[in-house]
Amino acid sequence: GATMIAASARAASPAPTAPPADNSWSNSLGAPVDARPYGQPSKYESSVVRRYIPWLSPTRLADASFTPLQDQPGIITSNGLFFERYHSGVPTVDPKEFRLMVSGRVKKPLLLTLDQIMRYPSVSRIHFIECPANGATEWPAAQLNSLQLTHGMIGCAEWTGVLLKTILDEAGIHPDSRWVLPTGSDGAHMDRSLPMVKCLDDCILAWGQNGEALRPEQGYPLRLVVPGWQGNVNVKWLRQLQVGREPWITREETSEYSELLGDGKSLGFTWVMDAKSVITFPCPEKPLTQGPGFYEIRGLAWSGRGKVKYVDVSLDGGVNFQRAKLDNPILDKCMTRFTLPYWWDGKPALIQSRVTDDTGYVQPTIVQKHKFWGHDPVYENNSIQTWQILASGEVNNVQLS
Amino acid sequence: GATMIAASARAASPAPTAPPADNSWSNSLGAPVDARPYGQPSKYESSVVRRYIPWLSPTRLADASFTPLQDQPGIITSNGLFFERYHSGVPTVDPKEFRLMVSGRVKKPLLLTLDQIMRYPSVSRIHFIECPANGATEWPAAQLNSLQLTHGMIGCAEWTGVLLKTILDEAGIHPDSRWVLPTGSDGAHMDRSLPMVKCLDDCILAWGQNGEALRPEQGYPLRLVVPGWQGNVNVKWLRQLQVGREPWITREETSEYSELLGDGKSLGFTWVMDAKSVITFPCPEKPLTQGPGFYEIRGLAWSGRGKVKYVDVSLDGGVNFQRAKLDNPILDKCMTRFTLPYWWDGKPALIQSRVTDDTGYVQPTIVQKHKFWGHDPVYENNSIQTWQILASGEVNNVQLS
Amino acid sequence: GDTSSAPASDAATSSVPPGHAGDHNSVKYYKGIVPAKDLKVWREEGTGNGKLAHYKPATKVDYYKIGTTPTPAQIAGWTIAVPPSGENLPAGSGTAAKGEAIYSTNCAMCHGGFGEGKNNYPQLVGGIGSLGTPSPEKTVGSYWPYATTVWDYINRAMPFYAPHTLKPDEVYSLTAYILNMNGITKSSWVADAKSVPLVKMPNRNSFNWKDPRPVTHNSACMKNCVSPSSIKITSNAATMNLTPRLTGPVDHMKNGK
Amino acid sequence: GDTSSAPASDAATSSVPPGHAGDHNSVKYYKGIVPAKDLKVWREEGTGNGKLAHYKPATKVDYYKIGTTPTPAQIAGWTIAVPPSGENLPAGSGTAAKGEAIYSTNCAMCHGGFGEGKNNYPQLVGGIGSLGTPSPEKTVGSYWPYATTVWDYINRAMPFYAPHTLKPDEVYSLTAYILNMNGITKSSWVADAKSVPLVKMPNRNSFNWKDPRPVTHNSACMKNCVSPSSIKITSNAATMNLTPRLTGPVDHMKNGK
Ligand code: HEC
Ligand code: HEC
Ligand SMILES: [Ca+2]
Ligand SMILES: [Ca+2]
Ligand SMILES: [Ca+2]
Ligand SMILES: [Ca+2]
Ligand SMILES: [Ca+2]
Ligand SMILES: [Ca+2]
Ligand SMILES: [Co+2]
Ligand SMILES: [Co+2]
Repeated sequence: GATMIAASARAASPAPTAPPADNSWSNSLGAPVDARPYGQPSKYESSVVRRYIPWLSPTRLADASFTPLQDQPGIITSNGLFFERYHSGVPTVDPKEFRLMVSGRVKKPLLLTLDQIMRYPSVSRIHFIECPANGATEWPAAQLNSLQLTHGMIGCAEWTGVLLKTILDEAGIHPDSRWVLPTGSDGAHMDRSLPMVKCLDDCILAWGQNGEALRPEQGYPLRLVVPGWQGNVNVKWLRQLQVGREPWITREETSEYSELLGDGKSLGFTWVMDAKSVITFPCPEKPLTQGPGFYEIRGLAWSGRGKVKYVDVSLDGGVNFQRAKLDNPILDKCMTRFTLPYWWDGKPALIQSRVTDDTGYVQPTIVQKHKFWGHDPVYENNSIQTWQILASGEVNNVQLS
Repeated sequence: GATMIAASARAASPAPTAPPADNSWSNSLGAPVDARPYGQPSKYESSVVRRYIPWLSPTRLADASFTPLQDQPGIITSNGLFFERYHSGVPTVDPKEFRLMVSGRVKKPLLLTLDQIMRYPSVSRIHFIECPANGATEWPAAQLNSLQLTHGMIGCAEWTGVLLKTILDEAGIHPDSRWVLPTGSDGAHMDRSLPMVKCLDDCILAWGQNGEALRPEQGYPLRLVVPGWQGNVNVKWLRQLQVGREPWITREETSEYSELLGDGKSLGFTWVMDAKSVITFPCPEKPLTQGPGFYEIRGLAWSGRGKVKYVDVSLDGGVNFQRAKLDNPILDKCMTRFTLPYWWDGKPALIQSRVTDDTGYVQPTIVQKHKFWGHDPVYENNSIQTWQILASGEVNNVQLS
Repeated sequence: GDTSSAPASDAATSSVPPGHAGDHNSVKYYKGIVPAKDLKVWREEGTGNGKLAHYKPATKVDYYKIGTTPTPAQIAGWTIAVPPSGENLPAGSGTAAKGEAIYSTNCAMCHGGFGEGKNNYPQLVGGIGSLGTPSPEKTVGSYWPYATTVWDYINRAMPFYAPHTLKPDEVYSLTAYILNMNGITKSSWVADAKSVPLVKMPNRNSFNWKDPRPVTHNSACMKNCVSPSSIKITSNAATMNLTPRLTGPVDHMKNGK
Repeated sequence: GDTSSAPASDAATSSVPPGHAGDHNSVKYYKGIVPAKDLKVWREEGTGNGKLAHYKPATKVDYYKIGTTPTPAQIAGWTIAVPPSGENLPAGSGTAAKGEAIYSTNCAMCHGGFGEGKNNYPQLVGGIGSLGTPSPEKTVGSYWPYATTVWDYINRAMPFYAPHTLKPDEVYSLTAYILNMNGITKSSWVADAKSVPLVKMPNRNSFNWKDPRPVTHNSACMKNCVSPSSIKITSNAATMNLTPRLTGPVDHMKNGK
């Protein structure tokens, strides 16, 4: 009867045809709980790393590495994979020697140890940080055939720390204390002038990142988080907050991080990161390898001005769009994940995503961007990305007329 | 004049009195962007690791390690610090050899590779996973003087994957397909019977964890996430989903993970993790080291039944409570962070937190728990934690009458 | 009594014998094996008391057309779980005598020569009748409600260092040996697909599979909730000397407890 | 013209000389240095056009009573930023001649003997007049709006391998040398706390500090947004040969472009 059929199947073929019922790791013991007090990814994930563009910068010490967004499943960026950008390398800061000075136009200057900073009332919030040079190589033309290298100068994390407002209230500002200059203790002594109005809004002096202390590349032990504003103003390895009446017009807000437009004029202080989105699957690194059929288009969207409201996806190079599904939570100045079902017919296609944020701003095309910004302002490339899907399933980075 | 005063101060004392304006790392270069393609925490954080209770289990291969909640700043648990619990060690699963079988009482059995699973419609959600044995040592009495070891068998992460419902709809269930048995491919072949009603609700077959592939200790490459339910049913290193009419009454749902009450009767299938909260600062590992004055009480709360509604904090051993501030986002079956300002007068105190979830359930005291559950049911210890603050600022784990 | 093996007549109440195989387990095979109240709970819990009666799948079966169909041989090979009905138990048999030899070579070093446990490894024998006492001893014999779980767990997870490598006859024999050491089956008892489900384990009737919670009630009182004078510290972990060192490298407590 | 140093009379317009020190910079010291329109924008942006006029702090000053008060010496030591007013410039001075010697030892290996840049390290000289052309060259000379930034940046960040180790006289001299190489100051020019803020950099008037966005408008069109025939691929990264290898160990492209 039925008993004998199943039983004899098992008895007769203890290792059924490929794949076998048991893998080698099913018949042996794995690693014990004391093997890795601090855990690491699987060895099979060793290709999932930050990468850089070797020809971009004169030295790896004033350079950037990129988050592998093609392997980021959700809105949180792994601390190990969070993009890097700095101007004199990652300093090794001893938290015991760390001091933060609050000085300038304040009523009571402060000198604080890390332990002292951690005593103030705190908040924990999930925000993205994006370098304004994210996509810089793509201003003149589609140049890098990679999601990671065209969009990976962004990361999203839960940041925990003290509101900058709390410390400014504590030090006491004058009515003419209009600007704050955070300075880093790295070799670059990185500094950026920030308007008081933003400093009193949602900026965080953060010591925590995704469940642990801030990572060295992210400013250990203390960084400024300026939600929605360009990465470089989120000053790392903080040493000082100087309050003043006017901005300092530092090298990082003139030579760097300003936009030279086509007419020879420049924009300074373009802090906010405009709304942007990108399809993270499929992409050049993650082609359609399984032939025609069902796939899910997945992507990430964000806005430095607020929340993501819609993401629309085109499968025909921008002729028609469909509204994508957004995953919860949808948070302020935070990545939002979107998905769209996709029945691929095996034919070439041009796919795009386009975000609308809650200010009503709609992500533009590169052609629209070129009109105002010229062909190489370096920063602020938030244009719609087009991926070309070939009949082979391969995916290329292209730009359209 | 003023010019000369400041200028001469700088000239006369290029290294002002301690601390110096510049640290050694401010006058040199740090590490380049290609130094750590996969980043690691600062060397100064080397004490922040998973730890275990050496006398608890016969072998490190069927044991648990604990999340250092005292160093978790927000609701996300770092992947490197996420607690571990397994019964035959962490297997090293080759994702290419991985197969998931869906079989039993289904209309169309399925055999899926990992690449195939990743094609289905997906979701990404932040949920906690807690071992029901979290706090087991504390049932009879306050035994371990540690937040990590009394509360650290919990972690909270963004999980990305396919809804189990999607795969069950795909395989097609019969009206009498009432139970699902997920099985792991580890040596333990870990399996737990799950009611179909939960499987069709919010369970996720997850491959993503906090921005990267699932970690080996968390089931790489695929685990089941059963939001709000006890950790062990979130089966890891999945190999099979078997659908049946009745539960299988496995060893893990009889010998383990059932509660023997005082009268010799036992509870089986107590899957949901009841609401719980704990103060993470101060705690035994993080005493009040800076004398009387302002500190912020911080903690985490969660409920397997829904959202956290309130957290109340007592500074006097449970006589009076104050409502704590909750940090956004407040998500379903997810950790919620709470804070309360605390002016410590330097005197001994007994501090507690007590969560109420959106079902109206209020976290009980250990005395209340003992009444129904007996004095050592091993699991389900969600009682209110009391920390005793000494005049020295030291913090002890105590239980109250 | 509770510690004797179940009468053979239990098996006769269903037309298909326990140890049947197929793609499902079924309520009719549980007659005489699972207490009726438990079976009722299991059926109710699965669908949330009928909540799924009107469940509509989001898509048709095989809507996405991804993956392959496993062969019957693959399904048979992968499907190892044995529920109380005994479904899926393979052909083969074993006795306590054969089990003893296998046990002493493969199991005794951890679980002890008489199943008494060693070096904190689980005790497999004893404790019957102890569960309601202040010192309950949970073992296979005293605690486990179904003998099928013994077969299933040894088959899937033991011996610890080489799980799921025993042959069916060996698992039957070990099951017989452990049950016999516990005084549940006689030494002459033959374990096979028919007999194992019929063993009546001593603790079969003591599980409540229906979650009774909430059973513990607190209120969100804010002021004067208890009298300050009633608060006494009943235990303090600082005095226990059980805590490993919590800074520096992981403490294995080799030099202390 | 634009490339000459500013007339000395500019400095006479304020009663406190540039290069003053104190706890603040102030609008009156900017007269003749910062274009009035820019100054206005700076003031407006800081408070969000007066949005902070009614700002009420959540707590009183020093409410939490945490931390210490830095000494004046500490504040002076930590405060290195020099704004366009020249506030916080230290005593000392330097000339192009002295700067040349320092530069050739400490800077030329990266920035080139004439500031022309080397191995992709920044070019410091040239490009004046090129900004509006199709091949703009952004350098200290052509692009930077304030000479104080030159002083400040060399002082804080250079030489690259030993940042913030130069003495004030050295920084003044290097500033003089780089400005002179750019033809902005004469070789006889002496750089000091008074003179540096008064240098009129060629690109001073070309920055718009007020964010004009949104400047690029798209609409959330859903159907027939563009004509299918108008869609042409204008560039394709797959044909560029600029992309490093994206799997395996990090590609340093040593054998490629
Ligand atoms: C190297 C040590 C070791 C050997 C050898 C070993 N076991 Fe075990 N056994 C364990 C451990 C450890 C556990 C508990 C695993 C866990 O925590 O999930 C266990 C659990 C069990 C249990 C369940 C006990 C309970 O109360 O839940 C049974 C039954 C069992 N073993 C039988 C056997 C048999 C039969 C053999 C020989 C074929 C065997 N074991 C060989 C270590 C061993
Ligand atoms: C070892 C190489 C190196 C040396 C030596 C060096 N620099 Fe630099 N310099 C750099 C790099 C790299 C940058 C760009 C840093 C960045 O990206 O933030 C730079 C930037 C600059 C800039 C800003 C250029 C711009 O357009 O933004 C100035 C000015 C400068 N250096 C001056 C000097 C002076 C003066 C010295 C000597 C005292 C010096 N440098 C020595 C590598 C060097
Ligand atoms: Ca530059
Ligand atoms: Ca900008
Ligand atoms: Ca046990
Ligand atoms: Ca339970
Ligand atoms: Ca089978
Ligand atoms: Ca100074
Ligand atoms: Co197996
Ligand atoms: Co310095």
